[in-house]
Amino acid sequence: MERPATTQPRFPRLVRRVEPHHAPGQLEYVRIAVFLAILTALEVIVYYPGWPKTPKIVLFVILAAVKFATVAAFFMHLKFDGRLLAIVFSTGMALAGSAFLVAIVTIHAMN
Amino acid sequence: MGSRTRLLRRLFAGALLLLTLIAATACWGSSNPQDTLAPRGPVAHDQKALFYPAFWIAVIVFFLVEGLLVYAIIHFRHRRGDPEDRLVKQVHGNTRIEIAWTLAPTLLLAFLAIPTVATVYNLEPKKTADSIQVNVIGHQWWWEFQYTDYADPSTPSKFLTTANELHVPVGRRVNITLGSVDVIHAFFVPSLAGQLDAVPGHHNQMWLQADHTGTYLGQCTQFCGSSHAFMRFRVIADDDFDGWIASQKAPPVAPTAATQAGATLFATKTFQNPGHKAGACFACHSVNTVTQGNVGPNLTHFASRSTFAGASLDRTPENIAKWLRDPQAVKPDAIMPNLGLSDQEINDLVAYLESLK
Amino acid sequence: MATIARPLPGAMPRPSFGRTIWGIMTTVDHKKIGLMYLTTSLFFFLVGGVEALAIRTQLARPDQHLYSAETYNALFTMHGTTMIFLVVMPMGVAFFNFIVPLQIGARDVAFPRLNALSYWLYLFGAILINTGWFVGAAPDDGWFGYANLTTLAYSPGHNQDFWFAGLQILGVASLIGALNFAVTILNLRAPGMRLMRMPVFVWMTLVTSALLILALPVITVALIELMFDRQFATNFFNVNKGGDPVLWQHLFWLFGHPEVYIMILPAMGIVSEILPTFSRKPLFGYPVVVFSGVAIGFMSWGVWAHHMFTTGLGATANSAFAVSTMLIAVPTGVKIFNWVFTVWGGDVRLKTPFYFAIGFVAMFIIGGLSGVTHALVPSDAEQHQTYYIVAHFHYVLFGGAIFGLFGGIYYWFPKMTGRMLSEKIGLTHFWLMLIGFNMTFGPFHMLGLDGMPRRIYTYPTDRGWGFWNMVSTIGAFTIALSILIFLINVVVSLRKQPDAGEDPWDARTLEWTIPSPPPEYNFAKIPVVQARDPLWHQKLLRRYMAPRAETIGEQKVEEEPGHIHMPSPSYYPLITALGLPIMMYGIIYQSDNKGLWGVVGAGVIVLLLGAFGWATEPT
Amino acid sequence: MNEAAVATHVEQTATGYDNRKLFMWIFLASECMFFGSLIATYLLYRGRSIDPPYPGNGFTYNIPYTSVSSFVLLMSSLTMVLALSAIQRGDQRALRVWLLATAFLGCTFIGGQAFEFTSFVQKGVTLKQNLFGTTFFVLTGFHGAHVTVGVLMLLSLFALSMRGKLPQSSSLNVELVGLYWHFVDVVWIVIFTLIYLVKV
Repeated sequence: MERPATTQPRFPRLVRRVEPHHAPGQLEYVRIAVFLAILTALEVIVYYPGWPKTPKIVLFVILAAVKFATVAAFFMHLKFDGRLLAIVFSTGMALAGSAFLVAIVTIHAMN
Repeated sequence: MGSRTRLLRRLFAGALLLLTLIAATACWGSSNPQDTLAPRGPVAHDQKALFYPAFWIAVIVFFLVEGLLVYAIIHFRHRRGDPEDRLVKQVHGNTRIEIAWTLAPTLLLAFLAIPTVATVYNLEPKKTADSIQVNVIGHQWWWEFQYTDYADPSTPSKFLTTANELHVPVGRRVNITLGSVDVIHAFFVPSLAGQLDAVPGHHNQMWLQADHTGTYLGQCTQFCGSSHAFMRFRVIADDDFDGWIASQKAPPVAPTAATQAGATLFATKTFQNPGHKAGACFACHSVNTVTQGNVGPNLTHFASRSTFAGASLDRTPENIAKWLRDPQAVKPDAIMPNLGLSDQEINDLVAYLESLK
Repeated sequence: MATIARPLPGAMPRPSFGRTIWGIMTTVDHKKIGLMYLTTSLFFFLVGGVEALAIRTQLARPDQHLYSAETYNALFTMHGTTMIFLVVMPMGVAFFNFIVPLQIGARDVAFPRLNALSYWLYLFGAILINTGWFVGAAPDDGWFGYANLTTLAYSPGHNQDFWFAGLQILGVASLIGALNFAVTILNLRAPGMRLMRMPVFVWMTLVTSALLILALPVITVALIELMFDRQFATNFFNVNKGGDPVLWQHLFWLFGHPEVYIMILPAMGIVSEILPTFSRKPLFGYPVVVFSGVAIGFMSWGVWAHHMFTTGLGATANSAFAVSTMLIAVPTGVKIFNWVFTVWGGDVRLKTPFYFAIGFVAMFIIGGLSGVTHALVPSDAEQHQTYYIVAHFHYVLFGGAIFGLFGGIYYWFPKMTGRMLSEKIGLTHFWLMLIGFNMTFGPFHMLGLDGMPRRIYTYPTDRGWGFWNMVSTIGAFTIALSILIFLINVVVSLRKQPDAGEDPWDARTLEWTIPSPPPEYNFAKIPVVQARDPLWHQKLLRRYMAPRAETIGEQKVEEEPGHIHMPSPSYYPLITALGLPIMMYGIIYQSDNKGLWGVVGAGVIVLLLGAFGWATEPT
Repeated sequence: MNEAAVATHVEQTATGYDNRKLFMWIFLASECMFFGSLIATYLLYRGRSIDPPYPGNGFTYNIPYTSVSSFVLLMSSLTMVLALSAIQRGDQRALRVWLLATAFLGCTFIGGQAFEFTSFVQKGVTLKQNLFGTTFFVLTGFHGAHVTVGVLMLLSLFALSMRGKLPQSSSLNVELVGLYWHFVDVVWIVIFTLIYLVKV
């Protein structure tokens, strides 16, 4: 949708805030992918018996969180794209996590 | 004078109508049987004791805020003589007032929150020396009551079982475990206790106690299908509770000459019943030693109950005949099928049922 | 006047603002879509109203059997579903559509064709859910359709299939609309309009959109689970296989409570626009009103289980949700005080929009206060599922949302149509509706405290409920009469010559700086905003401080607007929207194993055709 | 060079983000709630099935097999992001290669899921059998549906690029499909951990 031919930028103060978009190079992406692959392999190893139960669950959740954050920050450019998008997405994630946690706990607490 | 004051008078008339309605709420009390504000037991009393402070705070806040609003409109209205472009003081806000009317409601609510949480925990059911235990089971559109303290091997549930009329001892705690065989119902007898849902797959616990003898009306309040309106019940607190128990434990009255025809009909005449197993009356109903059906209510002491069909019909021969002739006409979608009985068969059955004291 | 760019050759000629059917079917103009939303939601308001009158006639006297239990259950279910999903929400969206772009100084919403898609999905969803009536399968298990009553075992037939199919489509429509408005408000604000300079109505639209965006997926999953249980014999709510009906209640009310704030926040936004205009002074405590709106948005996620106090969640859960429910009453109370203090010290012009806004505030106070009494769990045990709750939510929804929305109609009708609604008829409508409203729902408090349960299609004479039910039925017909008067007012006003002018109420925000009805492109020149209530800020400068200051409204006269390219109309939203109901009809009737997967396939094809055309269309 | 192109392209919007990018991120927040509800239903009903087989009673997941399909989806995120950097460099050939690679990996993942479903059915776990079957199939089924839609979008991007309609200036389209694709991969990371790995 084009705008009328006004040249002056509409939000001079704002445009400076969105810093230029220096996306990581291809090599960096491959290194990140290898890191993620290692984490997945680690998960499979930890899955098999020989590890006590509760730390195993904690480890799984941490590994999942790290993978989640890596993909979101680097592959989805959340780190470079600035705060509003990160706020929007994390609100969705936080609400999904907390609301359903309370719901499950409440249902389990029923008789 | 002119249209403006007439308008304001109408404004006051509206407000007065509102006030009378509120006032009527407060003093409306005693006469209705299912009145939630006429407690006859400790549970309902504690619940009402919590409602009244909230109600009176609400009335005070109502008069204050609505009065402020109405006064502001009348006092600061644009009068005919005022200049058109008069500029009033352009007030943007006042932080101190904002803090004040954020804290004030919070304090008021805290004042209410403490007794709320306290009462919630006080009203938890607990077993006491003289308490009795009843399993209340919701069926689509009637209530089954099993007195688990009184074994009765001849009933399907192995406990003394009755329907739609819960007899309780006066002044003794009745612990209730709620269950349902089909959908969610809610057991609500306002005079004695607030409601609790009977959720299939769960066993919710509540308790009630009748401090005075009498009959207390109750009703299912969780929408449960076509005849939700007819899923009523009564709680009858009588002095001679043990006498009632004894009468309920007695074996069914043996059929006499007059009622033999009805008895054989009850036991032998088979009907096709879509969705349920075919068979005679006892395929669904049980008359203790004789039969074991538990789809319908237990009819062993049917005649000892003053009402039937989800406590929505008084037990009179005419009503029983009307029910037998076409159950769906009385309770829409009733699971009891229309058995297509002839008038003679109906009379026999009525006589037999009336004999089951 | 401004020269509108001719559309590209081959595309449809730009429809004039006329009522040609083709123009309506292909419009992407947020103003026309707003009017379409308004007229459709008013139509369904009449449908819901007739259902309400039918309910009230049945309940006027004890032991009445005007119609069967099934019909009555369908009536109250469709009354609830219609009034919530087909009237209050869409009427809010009507004002979002028409007014928000004007108030933030934008030419249209961020995604015009998506805007048209959400309207057509709303219309088709509404038609789908109401076709239940004509095939004798109107939904009849209540507007919140509790589980295992809605499962196939206890609700055979297609009644509940129409219910979940219709709500799925309406959910998609609201979700797309909410996404569109969130991006529009965040991105298309006029230069200088920082967030804290936005009108409160725009703020409430943003909060409502955020609630819709996060709440609708939860009910979509609940409805998917119900669909799978009914159509593909899964076990989500099958108690024999371990399923738990309480899961439905949690999922539904996790959506349900944000939903009630989705219904009230737009009305609160409208009232926050009307009161300052007619009190001729700024909204008292603008930042506090905005932050309490946002606070309500956040806190609405922590209170849902107060609808389930009697489900048996246990003492701890009930206490926790009771406290969180009481807390959420504080921001609402703060808003009420700010509205009262907006009027305080003003130069109050007693016009119809002002009356409706005051009606909102006055009735919402009663609804809010009665709400507090059943935030207390033990007291709620006596009131839950009785007419006391019906009184509470009618005071906040009818007394609140409907009065607020009618205030919005009277306030923006001049801007939408260029004609003023008559004050005399308007006041008669207001007073009759206020009195009828109180006559109808005031007695519900008494009936509720007398233990009359909800959703019973008849009641015995010995309960003592007959008198107040009769009073309430008379009140219901008074409301119906007042709505008739409103319709007369609309018809009479539409027939007269435009007499509203740009700024009939001497108002405060940007939408009053452009002609009414606004031209296709809204603003010839996108205004630059210096302060909150930009128009009022200009008027203060011009009238009282520096008369020669250059104002927003005037500079458009001399300067000829440059080439303005508006999005060209497109019929692909209509086609894409048509795909979904066809799929749903297929899904509903496939359970009769008539092999209707072909119809579902046809729906998918129509959907893909529409989407393909949409993507490849020259914008 | 691509920083300059992107900077001037900053849409004249109040937040500085392009409308469609903001739309996509808000839509992803909404999708969090969608998958959150489905995962919550699964977690709630874990262990509540009455008839076997379900995990802990006559059924065990094949973790190595599923971890391979997780790895496939993870690598498809890599190829997706390489496709994006390709179009931002203006290298059409690399764009097409990486788009096809991503679509291929996506199809492999769906194939793997389909095979896993059939092996479940052979073990007696069906949609109707018990709560485990119901919740598992609906959750992973809807995730699979999202992956399928993603593959369709990737193939249409490939078609646009082949017909020369995907110049460097419209790199945003690839970025949007990329965001959707990474989100679907991230949801699978959560599902893989909560459903497959964590044994309560």
